[in-house]
Amino acid sequence: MLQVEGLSKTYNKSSRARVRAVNNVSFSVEKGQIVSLIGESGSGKSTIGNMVLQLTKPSSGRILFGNQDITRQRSRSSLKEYYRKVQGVFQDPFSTFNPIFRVDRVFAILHREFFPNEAAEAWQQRVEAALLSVGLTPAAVCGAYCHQLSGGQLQRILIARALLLEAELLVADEIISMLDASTRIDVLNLLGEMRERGLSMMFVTHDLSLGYYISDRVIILYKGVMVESGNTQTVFSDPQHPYSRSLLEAVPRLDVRWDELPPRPASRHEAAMFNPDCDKGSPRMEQIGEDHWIAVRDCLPGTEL
Amino acid sequence: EKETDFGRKDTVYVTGGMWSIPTSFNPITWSVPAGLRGLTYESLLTYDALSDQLKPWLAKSAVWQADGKTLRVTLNPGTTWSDGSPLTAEDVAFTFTYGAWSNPFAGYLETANVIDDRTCDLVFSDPAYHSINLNLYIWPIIPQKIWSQIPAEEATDFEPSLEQSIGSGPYVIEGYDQDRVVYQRDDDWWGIKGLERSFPAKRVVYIKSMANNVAMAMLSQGRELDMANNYVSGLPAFTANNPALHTYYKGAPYNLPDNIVFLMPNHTKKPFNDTAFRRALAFAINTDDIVEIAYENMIVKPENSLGLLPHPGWAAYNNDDIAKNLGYSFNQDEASRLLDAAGYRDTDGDGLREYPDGSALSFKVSVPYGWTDWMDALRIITDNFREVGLDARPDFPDEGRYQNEMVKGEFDMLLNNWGAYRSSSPFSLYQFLFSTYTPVGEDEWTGNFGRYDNETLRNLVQEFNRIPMDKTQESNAIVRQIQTVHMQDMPYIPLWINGMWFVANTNTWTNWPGEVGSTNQNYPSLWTDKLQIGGLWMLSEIKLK
Amino acid sequence: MSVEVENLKFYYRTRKGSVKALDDVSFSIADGEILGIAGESGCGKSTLSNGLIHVCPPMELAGGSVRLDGKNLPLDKPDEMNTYRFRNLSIIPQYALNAMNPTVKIGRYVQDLMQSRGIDYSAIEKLFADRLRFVRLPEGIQKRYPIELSGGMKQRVVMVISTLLNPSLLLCDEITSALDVSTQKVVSALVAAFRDEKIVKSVSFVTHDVPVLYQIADRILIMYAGQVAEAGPTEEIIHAAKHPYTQALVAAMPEMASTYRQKKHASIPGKPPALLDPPEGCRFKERCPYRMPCCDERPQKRLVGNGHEVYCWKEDL
Amino acid sequence: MRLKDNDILHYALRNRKLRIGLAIIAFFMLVMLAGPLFARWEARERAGLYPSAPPNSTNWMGTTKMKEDIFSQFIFGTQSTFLIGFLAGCIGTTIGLSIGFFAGYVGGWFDELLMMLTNILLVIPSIALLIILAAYLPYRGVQIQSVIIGCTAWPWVARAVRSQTLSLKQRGFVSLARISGVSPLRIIFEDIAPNMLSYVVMVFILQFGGAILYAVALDFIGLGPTRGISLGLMMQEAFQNNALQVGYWWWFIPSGLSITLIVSGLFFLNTGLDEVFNPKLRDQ
Amino acid sequence: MKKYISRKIFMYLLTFFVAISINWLIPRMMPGDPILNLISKLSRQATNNARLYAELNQKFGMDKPLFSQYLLYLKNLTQGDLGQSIIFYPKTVAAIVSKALPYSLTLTIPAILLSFLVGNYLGALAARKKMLDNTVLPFWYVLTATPYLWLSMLLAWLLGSKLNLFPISGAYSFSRLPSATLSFVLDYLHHWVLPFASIFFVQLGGWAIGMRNLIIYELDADYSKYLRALGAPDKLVRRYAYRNARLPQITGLAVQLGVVVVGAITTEVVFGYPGIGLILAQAILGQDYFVVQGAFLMVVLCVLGANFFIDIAYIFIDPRVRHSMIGD
Ligand SMILES: Nc1ncnc2c1ncn2[C@@H]1O[C@H](COP(=O)(O)OP(=O)(O)OP(=O)(O)O)[C@@H](O)[C@H]1O
Ligand SMILES: Nc1ncnc2c1ncn2[C@@H]1O[C@H](COP(=O)(O)OP(=O)(O)OP(=O)(O)O)[C@@H](O)[C@H]1O
Ligand SMILES: [Mg+2]
Ligand SMILES: [Mg+2]
Repeated sequence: MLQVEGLSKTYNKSSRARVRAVNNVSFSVEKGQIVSLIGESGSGKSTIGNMVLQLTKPSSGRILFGNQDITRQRSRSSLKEYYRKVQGVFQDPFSTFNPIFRVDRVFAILHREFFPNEAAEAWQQRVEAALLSVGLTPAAVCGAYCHQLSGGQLQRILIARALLLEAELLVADEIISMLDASTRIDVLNLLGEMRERGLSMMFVTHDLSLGYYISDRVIILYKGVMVESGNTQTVFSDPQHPYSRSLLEAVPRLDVRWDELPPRPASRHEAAMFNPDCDKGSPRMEQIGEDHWIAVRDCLPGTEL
Repeated sequence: EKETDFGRKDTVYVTGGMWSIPTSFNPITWSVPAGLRGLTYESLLTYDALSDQLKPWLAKSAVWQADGKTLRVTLNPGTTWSDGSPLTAEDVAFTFTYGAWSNPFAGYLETANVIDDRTCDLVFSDPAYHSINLNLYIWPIIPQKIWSQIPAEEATDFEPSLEQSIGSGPYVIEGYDQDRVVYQRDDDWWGIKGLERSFPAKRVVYIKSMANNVAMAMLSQGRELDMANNYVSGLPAFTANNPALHTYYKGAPYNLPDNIVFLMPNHTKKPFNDTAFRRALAFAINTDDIVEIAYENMIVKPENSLGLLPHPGWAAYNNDDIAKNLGYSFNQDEASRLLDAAGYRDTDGDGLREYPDGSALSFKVSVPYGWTDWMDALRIITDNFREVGLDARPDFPDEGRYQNEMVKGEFDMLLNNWGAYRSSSPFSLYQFLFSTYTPVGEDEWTGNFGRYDNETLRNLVQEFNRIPMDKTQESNAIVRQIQTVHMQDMPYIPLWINGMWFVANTNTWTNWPGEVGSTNQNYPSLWTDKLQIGGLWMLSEIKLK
Repeated sequence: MSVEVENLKFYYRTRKGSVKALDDVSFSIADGEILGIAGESGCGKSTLSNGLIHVCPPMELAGGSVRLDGKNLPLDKPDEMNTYRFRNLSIIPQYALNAMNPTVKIGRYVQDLMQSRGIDYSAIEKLFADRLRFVRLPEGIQKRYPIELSGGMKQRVVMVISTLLNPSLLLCDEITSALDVSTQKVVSALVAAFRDEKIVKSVSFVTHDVPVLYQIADRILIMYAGQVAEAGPTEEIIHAAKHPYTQALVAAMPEMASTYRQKKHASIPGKPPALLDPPEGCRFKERCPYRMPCCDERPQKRLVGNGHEVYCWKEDL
Repeated sequence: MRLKDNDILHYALRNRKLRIGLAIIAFFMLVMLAGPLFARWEARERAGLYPSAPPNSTNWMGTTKMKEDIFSQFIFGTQSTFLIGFLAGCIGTTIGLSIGFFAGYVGGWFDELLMMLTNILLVIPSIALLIILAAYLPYRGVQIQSVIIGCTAWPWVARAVRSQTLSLKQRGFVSLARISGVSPLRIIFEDIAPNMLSYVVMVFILQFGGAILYAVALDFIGLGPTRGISLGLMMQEAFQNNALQVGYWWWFIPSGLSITLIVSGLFFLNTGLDEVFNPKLRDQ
Repeated sequence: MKKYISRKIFMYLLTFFVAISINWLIPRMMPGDPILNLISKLSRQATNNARLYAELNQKFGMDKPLFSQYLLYLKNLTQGDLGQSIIFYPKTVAAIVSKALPYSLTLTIPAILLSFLVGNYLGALAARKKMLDNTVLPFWYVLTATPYLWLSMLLAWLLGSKLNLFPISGAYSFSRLPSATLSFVLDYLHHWVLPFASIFFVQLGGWAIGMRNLIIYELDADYSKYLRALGAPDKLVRRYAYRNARLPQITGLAVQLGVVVVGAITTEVVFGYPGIGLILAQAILGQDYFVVQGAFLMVVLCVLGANFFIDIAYIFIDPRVRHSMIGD
């Protein structure tokens, strides 16, 4: 459904050195799939999300949605068309709502921008239905200001908003990192339900346990480069890239302590591994198992895997 | 007493007349630092503006020869330049034949024949007695040895250094800065013997005009200011509380009359090209208010509608009968009647008059922004106009724009006095008002800014100029004609007579000119070109307290 | 026991009334112990840490006492507290990444700080360098500005500075929340190492991230709405929690063991009460699946194991 | 800023600086609005019996040299001084806001261009512009003066607004609006601008005060209105006519004092608002 | 860093270029004819004005096509030739400006720098004590809100003419010419006091208020909290806050230094202080665009110079700036 091909982004801020935020990233999201982008802070996750949402312009590469390269069409009508199908939810629920308006303004905007012909009452009914389906009581949230609601409620409203548009792909950028443990799981579960209803998702997170919990596929990013990707279970149970291995080892778990972690067998692909810390060569994803890919150096052709 | 370089008792501090930073010490440009012409460079004669007498200075005499075209100038004995070299008839001849564009005799001086060391004949092709007379006491004699090195075209751009500033006068330039020029007495000045005159002050410090309140404060302190030739608002109230302050008259009008301010309508525009309208305006203005309110009684208004200065040199031409028969006086009813009669009526009932054809009538009267006394006076005038139903507005353009509009003839009405100063003959006034005519589109620089086109009058003014100074009766016959036309046509309306602003502090120097109790009966002005009509004498006759 | 907190109350005075952010909390930390403190956002964790260091308006001490190494802390006298701060108790604040003055070099900063506290810097200079080495910071960091360091480095510098005078009690307030997993691991391991090296005697480690506590804490204290819900040895709290809230909280933690498709974690319905005017009795009662009438009264502390305390009316704990 | 948050109102009412500022401004507003009921003459009307008269029962604040009623001048002068501040403030704020918004929001070369323009305008003394404009105008009125001041005072606003916009642009609600297909113009005016309301208000107040002071300086060096009256002109006329030296304090003091009071009132208001909007600054 | 500096230099040059071009345009955009003004100034009585007009037109280069006038202007500029004045004819603008500039600079630079230092100090002082803050803050507000000229006039009246403590006109006594003696210097200072004070006090209030606000923000910053948490005495906390609050104030200083030349116009007029401001005031009313142009050029140079200096200085005084330039 969504295909990202060779996507790169270089920020060229006037007073700064250039920042290569995203470097030759390719992946795809299938219908009904949750794909997690996992990486540390600054690894370029949000940048990818923003490029998919067309909030940032890629420096190079293509983003195909339904076989159309959306980076090429910038007319407002085609953009709108795109936003009917691809929607986003952002990290900070409190800043996603304009503090001076009531929260239901986001629905009014949708109505105005996308369904101008729909009668107000019919629309209201649809809004209420959507709110109910994300587990909110319409009466409790409509008319409130964002600071009167909890983060979880706000994120649910945004998900309801995507539902109203009948979006096919949801870009969820760290949508639970600012929520409390209990609300967090709540929203995650909601995402799971949404997947059941056929919604695809790009789930951006730095928390591996969350990625593990919810996603079908994971993409591990390091300094803007994909270092490993594949089926969640496969990757998490048998990480190959040293970076993903170290990440996984650092996750605090509730079953084992760090010092009690059983040692992993050595990586089978150490030599070929692409090291994003060195600038030479560009990464290429090499398949090493059924739906399991790792980054290798291009400049070493024919390396045995 | 604080330590200073100039002894207090050696120095006289004056202000007024120096409006800008000292630009160039070139005496033959028109924008010279005050004091330069008079203190450092001297003219042939001087003119006593109080008694209407030409008096010798560099020249012992300047006499018209029988042919009526030759003026014989005889220098006083012993005239020298400040470097000690003699000032001779050669220098005089050089000065008046030098080709600088500012040379006042350019165009009608035929030759200058040096007869001997002391004598020189100036031969004029067209003896314009009155203007020549004027320049004899205005124009400075310059040293040939310096100026002959300067090509005439560059003469006015020439900026003489202090070494090159060799004059013949009682003072030399000692130094200057942005806000002052310091003149130092030349103790070898020829005039000490030659004129039997001396100057008590070792230094004259000319201070650039300062803000009004500063001038007033400094005057009252008298520490570094002895005399001001500035208009000082609030002076009557201030002198009353400061016994050390001295004015020419003890009470109103405090100052001697010096120049006449005219209301100049633009004759190329409606409705000012209508004589009846202009006459009506003349009746509408309450000059008493201007005198009392705008000027706090520091000035006088003209004696009659001819608008001549009450000045002995002009007295012979003050033809009261003409004024009485043809003139005007403040009378708003009459103004209204005249306007009604000429068809300027309020037809649409808004309280303001329209043109006879019913179209709206409104106009502006301009004076430069910042000339506060004039601005105040103008407010009174436009109020007067509104009182008779005319939509007049005061307009205060910046000085630069005022000049531009004036020179190009693009104004409605304005106030001006540029050529209406106290002089040896009212010719200067009539020349200023009527002698030229330039159509709109061309630039008019010297007078008649309203473009009043009257050839007869122009000819009359020229005729006046060609009658020798002493033939007053003959001149007056012509002046009567001029005045008759003036009063009938009322091209320009005389408004008020500006004072020769003068206030002094008597703590250090006394015997300042004054109506009573002073032996210093001289015209109290140190403005450029007014030193030659009294200022020099005044300076030589003040006394240390 | 190096730290004994008894009936501590910190209120925020607001114009609508007092926010009872910390209401009658008692606990103790033994020598060489890391006490983990966890709870939902707004339950008063930071209030506890901040209050122990510096009670300043709008926060006020509403009651209770704190004993450190047997001495009562003069919490209500900020000036007197100054002698204890840094020397006896110290904090690694939540905002550790912004805790350094951006325009002052790190070495200079420590020097100023020491001098202002009347300590000879030269005496401590070597110790400082050693400690920096101990937390694996590169040489020469003293000559650098905070902005030139990465988040993890800044965090470690602050850790070193805060513990430079070997305080008895180290308060760590959410020091791992802003960090990446790998840095998080390093930093929390360092806290334990500080304790092991006897640089600090006891640690209070505040976080809402229960798995981290499981990794390093000796005992865990679970707070709810300004009060203690349960406290006990780590293993017991995580795997044998008694308080319904603790149970729900732990159950809501995703871990690297199961996925959504395998086992759906349950969340806690409802939200914590407002602390401006908290309900009488057990504060968790509104959300508690075992709610009983007696919950309207404040539950007493109950000892259910070795050092395991629960504040709950439920009988079959 | 949360309009709904009655905290704001609470602190606003409690804030002493705000109250002082409001009181001063309200007083002068009253002078300005109710004054004309009591002003028996026009500003330039020769009203008094005596020139330069001290305050008396007819001319409550005395008269000028031209017998004008200083009380009337004060009323109408306050009016135009407020008008200058208000108009210039509005113009300056509006231009600055628009440029700041668009530069910040659109970004890229558009931003660079606008910022260069802004920097150049910062560098070129605004009197330059004033002189050019003044030369073309048939006369200078209070309105024209304020237009000119407003047109030259905006660069600071633009700079500040731009950086605010840049940071607001990062906020989620802007992204949300963008993925809702809202047009950039709407985003700027519906989402970004209202969130800067408090900031805008403060900028406006500063511009208001700055314009008044600037106008005074212009009046003084002779670039003031050639028509009408303002407190600056009153001050200048008093100065020109030696009011202080001669002892006509009633002519010199009211104008200068009022300007000082009005502007300091505005500054008080500004700091007060700042404290109300920024909890950090509030008195505890 | 190099890239940053060269970029900055480029931007400054560009701005300078545009600014001087606009500056050149000023007189050309004016209605009216400067030469005409000059003539009416020069020759109220002279007769051959038409010839003079042609001569002067040529001399001022007004007869050339606009573009070559522009090139000429740039060329002359590189030689320090700013053209010729109209109201001060035949003085050159360069001569006028260079004579006036020292007076302006010795007046305004100390006034601004000292007010900056003292104001910041007082502001920092006030930020620490509620009492002090509440008592002096209103006073500062009133100070900054005072029009320069009003304060100037009050000072001149009270200290100058009533109490007779200070002279009120000129840059030094009229009873002397400049000399390199101590008594001249003292005299100069004596004259300098009042105009200095009137700028100093108005500016002082502004700096103090700015500093106070900044310090209050800084005292609430995390790093201040941390210092307090470590038991650092108030003195150190304030010192650090002051250190950081200074930085934005320095930016403000650049701006103020930039406008020194024009900023003091009113003060210079009131005290007859013979600086650029006084010249400018006269040139503006006399529509002497060439002098105006020259004075503005000075302003442009000052503003750009001061800003450039601060921009570069920032690299050294603020590690944050330096860091952001080098990149992460
Ligand atoms: N607008 C921007 N201008 C310049 N650099 C930027 C910009 N946005 C992001 N970057 C840089 O790009 C890199 C990737 O940023 P991004 O926000 O995509 O990371 P992230 O993985 O989402 O991190 P986080 O977990 O902190 O959100 C970072 O180094 C960041 O500094
Ligand atoms: N300055 C204050 N004024 C009033 N109430 C406050 C203030 N600071 C905190 N509170 C309230 O006190 C309670 C406890 O806050 P605290 O910051 O201690 O929570 P926390 O457990 O640290 O939360 P988090 O995990 O979000 O940091 C909260 O309800 C909060 O709203
Ligand atoms: Mg991100
Ligand atoms: Mg907290």
